[in-house]
Amino acid sequence: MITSARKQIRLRVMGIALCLFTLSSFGMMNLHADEQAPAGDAVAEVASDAVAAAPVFNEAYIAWMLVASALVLMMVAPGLALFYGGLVRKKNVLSVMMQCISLMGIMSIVWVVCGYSLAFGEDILGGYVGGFNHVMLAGILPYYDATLDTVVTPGTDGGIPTILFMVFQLMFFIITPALIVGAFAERMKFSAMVVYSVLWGLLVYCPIAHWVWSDNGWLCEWNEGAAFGALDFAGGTVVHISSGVSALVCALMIGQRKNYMKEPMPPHNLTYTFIGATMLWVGWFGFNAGSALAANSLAVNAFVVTHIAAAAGVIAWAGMEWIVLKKPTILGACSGAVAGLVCITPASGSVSIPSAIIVGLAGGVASYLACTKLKNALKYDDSLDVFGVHGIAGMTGALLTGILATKNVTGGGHGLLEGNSQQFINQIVSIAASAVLAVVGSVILLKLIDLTIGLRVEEASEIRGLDQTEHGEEGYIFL
Amino acid sequence: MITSARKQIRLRVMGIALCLFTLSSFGMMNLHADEQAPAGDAVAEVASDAVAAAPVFNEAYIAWMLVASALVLMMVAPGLALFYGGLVRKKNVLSVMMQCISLMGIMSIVWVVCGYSLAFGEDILGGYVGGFNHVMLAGILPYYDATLDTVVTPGTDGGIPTILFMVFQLMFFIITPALIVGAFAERMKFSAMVVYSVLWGLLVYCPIAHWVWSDNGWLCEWNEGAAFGALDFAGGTVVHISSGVSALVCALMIGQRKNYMKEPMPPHNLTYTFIGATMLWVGWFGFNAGSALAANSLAVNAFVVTHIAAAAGVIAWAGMEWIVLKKPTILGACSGAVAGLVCITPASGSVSIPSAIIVGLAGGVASYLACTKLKNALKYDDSLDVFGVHGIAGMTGALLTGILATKNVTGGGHGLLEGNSQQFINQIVSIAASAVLAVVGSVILLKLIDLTIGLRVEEASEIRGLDQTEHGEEGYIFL
Amino acid sequence: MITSARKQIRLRVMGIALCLFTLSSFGMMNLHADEQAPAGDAVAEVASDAVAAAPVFNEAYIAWMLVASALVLMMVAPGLALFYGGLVRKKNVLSVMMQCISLMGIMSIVWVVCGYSLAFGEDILGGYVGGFNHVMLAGILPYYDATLDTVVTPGTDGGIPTILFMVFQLMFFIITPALIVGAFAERMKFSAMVVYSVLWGLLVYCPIAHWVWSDNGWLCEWNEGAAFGALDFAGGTVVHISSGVSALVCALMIGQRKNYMKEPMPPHNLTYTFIGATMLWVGWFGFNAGSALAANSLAVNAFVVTHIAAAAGVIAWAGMEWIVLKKPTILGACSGAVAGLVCITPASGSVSIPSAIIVGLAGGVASYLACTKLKNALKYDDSLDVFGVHGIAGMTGALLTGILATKNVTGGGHGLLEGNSQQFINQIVSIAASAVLAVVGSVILLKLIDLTIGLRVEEASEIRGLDQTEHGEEGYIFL
Amino acid sequence: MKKIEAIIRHFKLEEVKDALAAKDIQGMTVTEVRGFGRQKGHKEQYRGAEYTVDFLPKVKIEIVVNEETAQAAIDTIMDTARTGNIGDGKIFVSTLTDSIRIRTGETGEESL
Amino acid sequence: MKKIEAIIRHFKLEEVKDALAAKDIQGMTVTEVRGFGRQKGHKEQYRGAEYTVDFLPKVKIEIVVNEETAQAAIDTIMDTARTGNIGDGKIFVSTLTDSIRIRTGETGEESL
Amino acid sequence: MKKIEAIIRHFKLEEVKDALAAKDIQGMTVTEVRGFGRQKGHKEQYRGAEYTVDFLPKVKIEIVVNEETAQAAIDTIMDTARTGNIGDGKIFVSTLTDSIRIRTGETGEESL
Ligand SMILES: Nc1ncnc2c1ncn2[C@@H]1O[C@H](COP(=O)(O)OP(=O)(O)O)[C@@H](O)[C@H]1O
Ligand SMILES: Nc1ncnc2c1ncn2[C@@H]1O[C@H](COP(=O)(O)OP(=O)(O)O)[C@@H](O)[C@H]1O
Ligand SMILES: Nc1ncnc2c1ncn2[C@@H]1O[C@H](COP(=O)(O)OP(=O)(O)O)[C@@H](O)[C@H]1O
Repeated sequence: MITSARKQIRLRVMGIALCLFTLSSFGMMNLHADEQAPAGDAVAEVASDAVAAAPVFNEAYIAWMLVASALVLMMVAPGLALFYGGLVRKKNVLSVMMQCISLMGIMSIVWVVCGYSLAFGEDILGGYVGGFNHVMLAGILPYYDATLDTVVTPGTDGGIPTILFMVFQLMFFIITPALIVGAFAERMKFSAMVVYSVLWGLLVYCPIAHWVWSDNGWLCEWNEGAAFGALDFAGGTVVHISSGVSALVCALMIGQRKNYMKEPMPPHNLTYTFIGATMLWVGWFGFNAGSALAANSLAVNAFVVTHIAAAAGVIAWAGMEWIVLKKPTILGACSGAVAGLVCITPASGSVSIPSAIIVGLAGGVASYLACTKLKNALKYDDSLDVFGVHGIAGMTGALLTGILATKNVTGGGHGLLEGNSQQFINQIVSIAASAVLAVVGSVILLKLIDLTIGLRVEEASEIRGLDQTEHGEEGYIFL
Repeated sequence: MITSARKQIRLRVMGIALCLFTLSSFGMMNLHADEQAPAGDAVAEVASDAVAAAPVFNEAYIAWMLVASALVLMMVAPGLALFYGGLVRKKNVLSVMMQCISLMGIMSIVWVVCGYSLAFGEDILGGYVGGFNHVMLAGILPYYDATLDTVVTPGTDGGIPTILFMVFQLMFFIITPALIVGAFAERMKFSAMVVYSVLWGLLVYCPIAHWVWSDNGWLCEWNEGAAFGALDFAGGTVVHISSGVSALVCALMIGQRKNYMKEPMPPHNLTYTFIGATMLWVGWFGFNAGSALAANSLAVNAFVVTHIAAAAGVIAWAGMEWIVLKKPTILGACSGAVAGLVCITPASGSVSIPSAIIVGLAGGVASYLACTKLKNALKYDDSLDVFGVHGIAGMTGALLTGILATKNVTGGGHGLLEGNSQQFINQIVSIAASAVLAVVGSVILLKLIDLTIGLRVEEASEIRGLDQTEHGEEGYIFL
Repeated sequence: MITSARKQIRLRVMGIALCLFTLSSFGMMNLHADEQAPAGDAVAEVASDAVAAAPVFNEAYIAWMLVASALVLMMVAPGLALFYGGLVRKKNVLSVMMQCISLMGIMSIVWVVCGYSLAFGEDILGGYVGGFNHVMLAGILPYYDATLDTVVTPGTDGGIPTILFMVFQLMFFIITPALIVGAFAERMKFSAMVVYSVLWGLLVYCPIAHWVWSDNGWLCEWNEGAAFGALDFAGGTVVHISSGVSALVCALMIGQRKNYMKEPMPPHNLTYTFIGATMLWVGWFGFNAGSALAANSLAVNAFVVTHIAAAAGVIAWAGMEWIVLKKPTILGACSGAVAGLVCITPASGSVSIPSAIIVGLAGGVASYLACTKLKNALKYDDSLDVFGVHGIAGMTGALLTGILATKNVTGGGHGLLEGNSQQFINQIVSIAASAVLAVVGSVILLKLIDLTIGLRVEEASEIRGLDQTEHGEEGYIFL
Repeated sequence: MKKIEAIIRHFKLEEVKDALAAKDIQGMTVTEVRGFGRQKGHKEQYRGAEYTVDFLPKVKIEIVVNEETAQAAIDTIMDTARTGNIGDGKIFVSTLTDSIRIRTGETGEESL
Repeated sequence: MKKIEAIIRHFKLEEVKDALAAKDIQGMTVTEVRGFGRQKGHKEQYRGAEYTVDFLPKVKIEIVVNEETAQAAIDTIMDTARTGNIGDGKIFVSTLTDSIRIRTGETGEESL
Repeated sequence: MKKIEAIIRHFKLEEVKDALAAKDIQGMTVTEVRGFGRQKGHKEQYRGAEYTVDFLPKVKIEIVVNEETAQAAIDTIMDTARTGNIGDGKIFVSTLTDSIRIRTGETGEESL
């Protein structure tokens, strides 16, 4: 237990820094209060509309979306953190968990400060990204309206408050970079991971989200003027393809783990992987059915197809193993569930329950082949198969959405099987566009980080394990 | 890392099989689409009614039932899987988890394909089982109605969509065979487990569910014409007695574990058992309060009595240990909680909060005696005490429901204490009927499996542990 | 496997005791039924009002509050139990979990029997505590109304049933003493813990809850006649300050663990601590947003500020470590999240989202300094830093609420920054009052227990670990 | 004094211990080890790939006995630990210079 | 050169290590073991039934020292590891043929 | 017969095993141990305080070989386990009285 004069000084410096930040934050809040005063800009418009009448929300939707948001956070941790944490070697288990919880901390603040605005703000740069009109959540915060003598919370009449939509989307902003963690696990510097994730979030995730989910996005399903309106209910492109493809780039650019392919690197705790996978399954109900932003029939259908696709994924992957290797494994069953869930994600708002069986089987089989054949053939070390599972099943799902989408669920949008080949093309364009941005963005970011702070820990650290060298801790002290 | 020509071939064969299945599925969907076209059958009737007006759901109920369904899945895994996984020896931890996740995969698909129809379809065979009118969910799927130009989702006006009811019930169809897993843990073949569970689900579970919960069931509470309308709010007979009694049969027919009673077989990870038990507790709120199929006062009462009974169960079991063995154990506390929860399950829609204390205490004490005295006296090896906990507490609960049910909660149905001795008789009949079917069904199925693929792994496999021999994996690699 | 004659006898004695209890419980229920008969007292009034019309609830609120209650239970276990369980040494992991599940059992029953009444009953003793009018939940239980021929559930029109409020509050009654467990972990007798918790709940918790949250409480925000109406949305004073301060008293009175400061006592399983912390995070949404007792905009704002404060807490604590010790740790990140969550708890109904960043950072920094500097300086052994995290962050949060509370969220109450210095004074008074009662109550109770059954296990037991000596079990048997 | 180290199969431990106790050999120390020998390691799977785990879990028992008892101990272990399959393990015997009981300070055969 | 193997109680390890270090004995290797001896195993419970855990967790320390230092090391361990209760453990002493430091190739006493 | 005990770094185990196997030394027994020596323990943190973990995880391999093979085994271990940094570990050599293969009852060099 050590304290030294040097530390005392550092502490003070930091204290002062914190005070300054505090003061500046107050500044921002005031700024923001000003913005909300009715003065001829977009924010004010919302506000002045509200003077007429505060939006009346559907409180059942609020109830469900609160839960859905909580479920998506649970997906990140304990869910994903355990799924990944169990797959690495014992000496790196904490590093993976630390990456998850750090992203929960950092990405949340980044989203509030400017991420939300970049994704869902007004078009700038020709509509390829959102603007700064919602920085610090300006325009969507609740405020006291003196005329009505009440608090007005901006949002959709008959729907939910915008800050609830914001926080639901925030959880996506956390989980997407958290998924990528699996690609560079066991060897990336913590600092590099932080920088990469923040910049990736702002420069890759936010634009793609803007394309696909903001009202004017060029890939947005409900934007009538969209060039290629894609069906992506819960994030096949935005979440899974973007992260899966970026993961492949990471794996290639950071290189293989020491002794990869030379010594086996089996999961140190498959029970964690199992717990994590099943928590992901449960949490995914929030992810997909929550994407209805409502507790209605569409949400119910999304819930059911999500479950069925996961179930089919289990059967597909474990079944393949049973046939090929004579033994179905628990890792196979878990991976299959996740692959099925990824695959149904874009489709969950547009396919029927029987189709979900196909989607789940396809996701499971495609990912199985990617993880066992493709990866070994190409020899990249995507440690926890982020590309194999999220990238491949994400693409499979996006394509199948274009094929299987049915009016019976959407009431409108439909796919190839119901004669709409344009939809299939739109899906391909959306896949390609998000993949390209993910590749370009990731390559540039990783290169920059490599040249500055460096991507990878030293070899000695990698051997000893990141838990001790990056965080000064050990996962289990069982002696 | 091995690939061989033989495997390649197998792969291809399987690929073709999958394609065929895919095509046939499409076939089924089309079939199903046809069925939904308004043409003089049951399904069509629903459809044509709907033309008049699509059902208007209570969206608060939808919000709650989405969560309740997710909670019941969480009970299976991570809940039950951890509860059981911690109780077995280290070498079998994955096998138990694998059984749970496989059931999540397989039973879900079986339910969609025909289980739901057998349980809730129109009476056939004199009403002792449901028919095939809902195979592949025919008649309850959402469909696009051209006249209304909207998607119509079949369901109850002022209630919830039928597919939401279906998926909630699906979770019960998973968890019930998953409970039985505890009886034959550490020695049953994985393949035998799969076959047994599927057939048991269709031939034992579905009929009992039809008796007790389908509108025309002969044990159904709200069926005025029922011979013996039993009060079973959330599955005392359907879930716990059926699985508990079947578990006893399994334990007897598969025989004791090697060295049972000769060497101690203590739980390898009581922390998992604890995590699992408390997750079961939380999830049980979905199970019991969700059985109201509504977010109303009845659900609230069910929620509260569930919690109180669990609490009383903890006190009962751990208290017994404290008195008898001088030390209250965590396994006792966890077992007591589960016993209390099982015991309140049938009663949760019909007893008051103070009665819940009695129900919980009774469940705890009865199960304690069954697991410590009865089992040791009769020398059967019900590895994780499925009969002792689910069977015994389930029966205790069903009987207590017949005694303590009160108009103060039901508004109608009531028990012995309020002078309705018929109800008590009905409860006994329902217990007996489900127990008999469970015994007969299980004996036949196990015999058949034993004669064909065999029930039990080889002795060498049992010694080495099922994780390695059945799944080629290890739970923890901590070295 | 031992059974002896002596035990048989004990068993019988206990059986008889149980029967007696059962009978007496029935007695109580009858009593209670009587009370509900319309006869000129408070309960009857409710009842007779209800005859006019049973309350019509907001079912969306019911849906949300069911979930919120479940989430708070999940905070206790697996949440808190894992958070704490991971921090102790391996030999004590079960003892901590056992304490949590036992409190789930015992405190629940105590709350139903009389705790709820002491907290929310009619004023007695000059209003400093609630009376006995709701003993055994008299007056708030559902009952059959013959006139209306329906079940009437007492509660708020447009709100939720009172028993739902009761069970939500029950979860707080469990978690608050469970928090204290961290202070005396690894050395307190199980029996002493039980006695202390029950008495502390009744004599410390219930009064403070009555002051702050019952309609006539002298610290109650919405009581117009309150002497010092404090803003405490979700339990800064009632839960965190009361438990944190009591924890400090416990740590001081029970003394240091053997070899404290001489040998390192690192957490035996940081992965559990991580799982627990993230479950706490997820569960806290129920805790804070549930405290709105509604699924409305206020709940949404509470949800969002809760998440943001947790995120800021992670950054604050892990950031401090990164600066001071050069390595951010996972324990730091987890502790920071909890500190941020504690700090936002009182504020969650009254501050805006940008302020939540400040609240979270302040909570993280304050707790960091308390746990690393203050504790080492004062040399008390608060094993798991209950005072440092809950006490300090709780007070920080209560003060910041007095500063940052804004009409933009509350529509009424506001703090120092909006010119209301009285509010700041009220906050200080509420902190002081709850701290004083906690200190006085804990000192007396601990002294009494020490003189009777004794507080601390024997040294040999402490060395061997409480799991074996108090519960006869081991956490992990991995050999 | 002899030190007998036997590397045996896990599930034989209880049996060996009981057999030795029956021969009045009460003291022993047990260690979890991993062995590498003729017995082939088992195959495990990881995401569809198979690999061999070379080291197999075994248990090592160490028994210190006086010269006279040594052979009896060895024979007992041999008899109870044998299954006849590859991987049954080995017994290694060496000589000790001294043995001390910490509690009492007794040395030599006294201390066993 | 002597090899000293001491089986001691878990919670005595730090103390023994410090005492040896104070005597300038810096090198040692520690193994988790389970011991069976006169000390009775503890009772555990499982669903209301009691059973005895025969093997108790102990710690084995191995120290290689030159002949001269051996007795000092033994005495130090004896003094610090003793509690006076059954189960304090044993010290076994044997002779080594050789010792090598892998890093440098030094052999014999040099290597310690 | 010689017993060679080598305390080496964890991540060197596979390499050493393969090198020995290449020299036709097929049998060995491996134990997880913790070592204390010149190599400084690493620092860990706990709620903002740093402490030193003195014992470092190491791996002990035990190989019983006949006299002739002993030196080859020692050299092989030395070569493959060395990194040149403090903490590479030690090799201890002692003499065995006997060795028995449980399965067959073979003794002496036969049994290896
Ligand atoms: N030369 C050796 N030195 C040390 N341990 C050995 C040696 N040979 C075998 N062992 C140990 O004995 C165990 C069994 O040996 P193995 O060759 O597999 O079977 P068997 O004893 O039947 O010949 C091995 O797993 C290993 O732990
Ligand atoms: N003959 C023996 N051979 C090897 N180890 C022994 C022997 N006798 C005792 N031990 C070890 O010493 C430990 C303590 O011995 P025990 O008989 O319980 O107490 P004491 O050392 O006080 O006589 C045992 O747990 C065991 O690990
Ligand atoms: N005298 C000794 N007796 C037993 N084991 C020792 C002894 N000295 C060192 N060791 C073991 O060897 C390991 C390496 O020793 P150390 O002094 O750290 O480095 P080096 O071997 O490079 O000199 C230690 O961790 C310990 O396990």
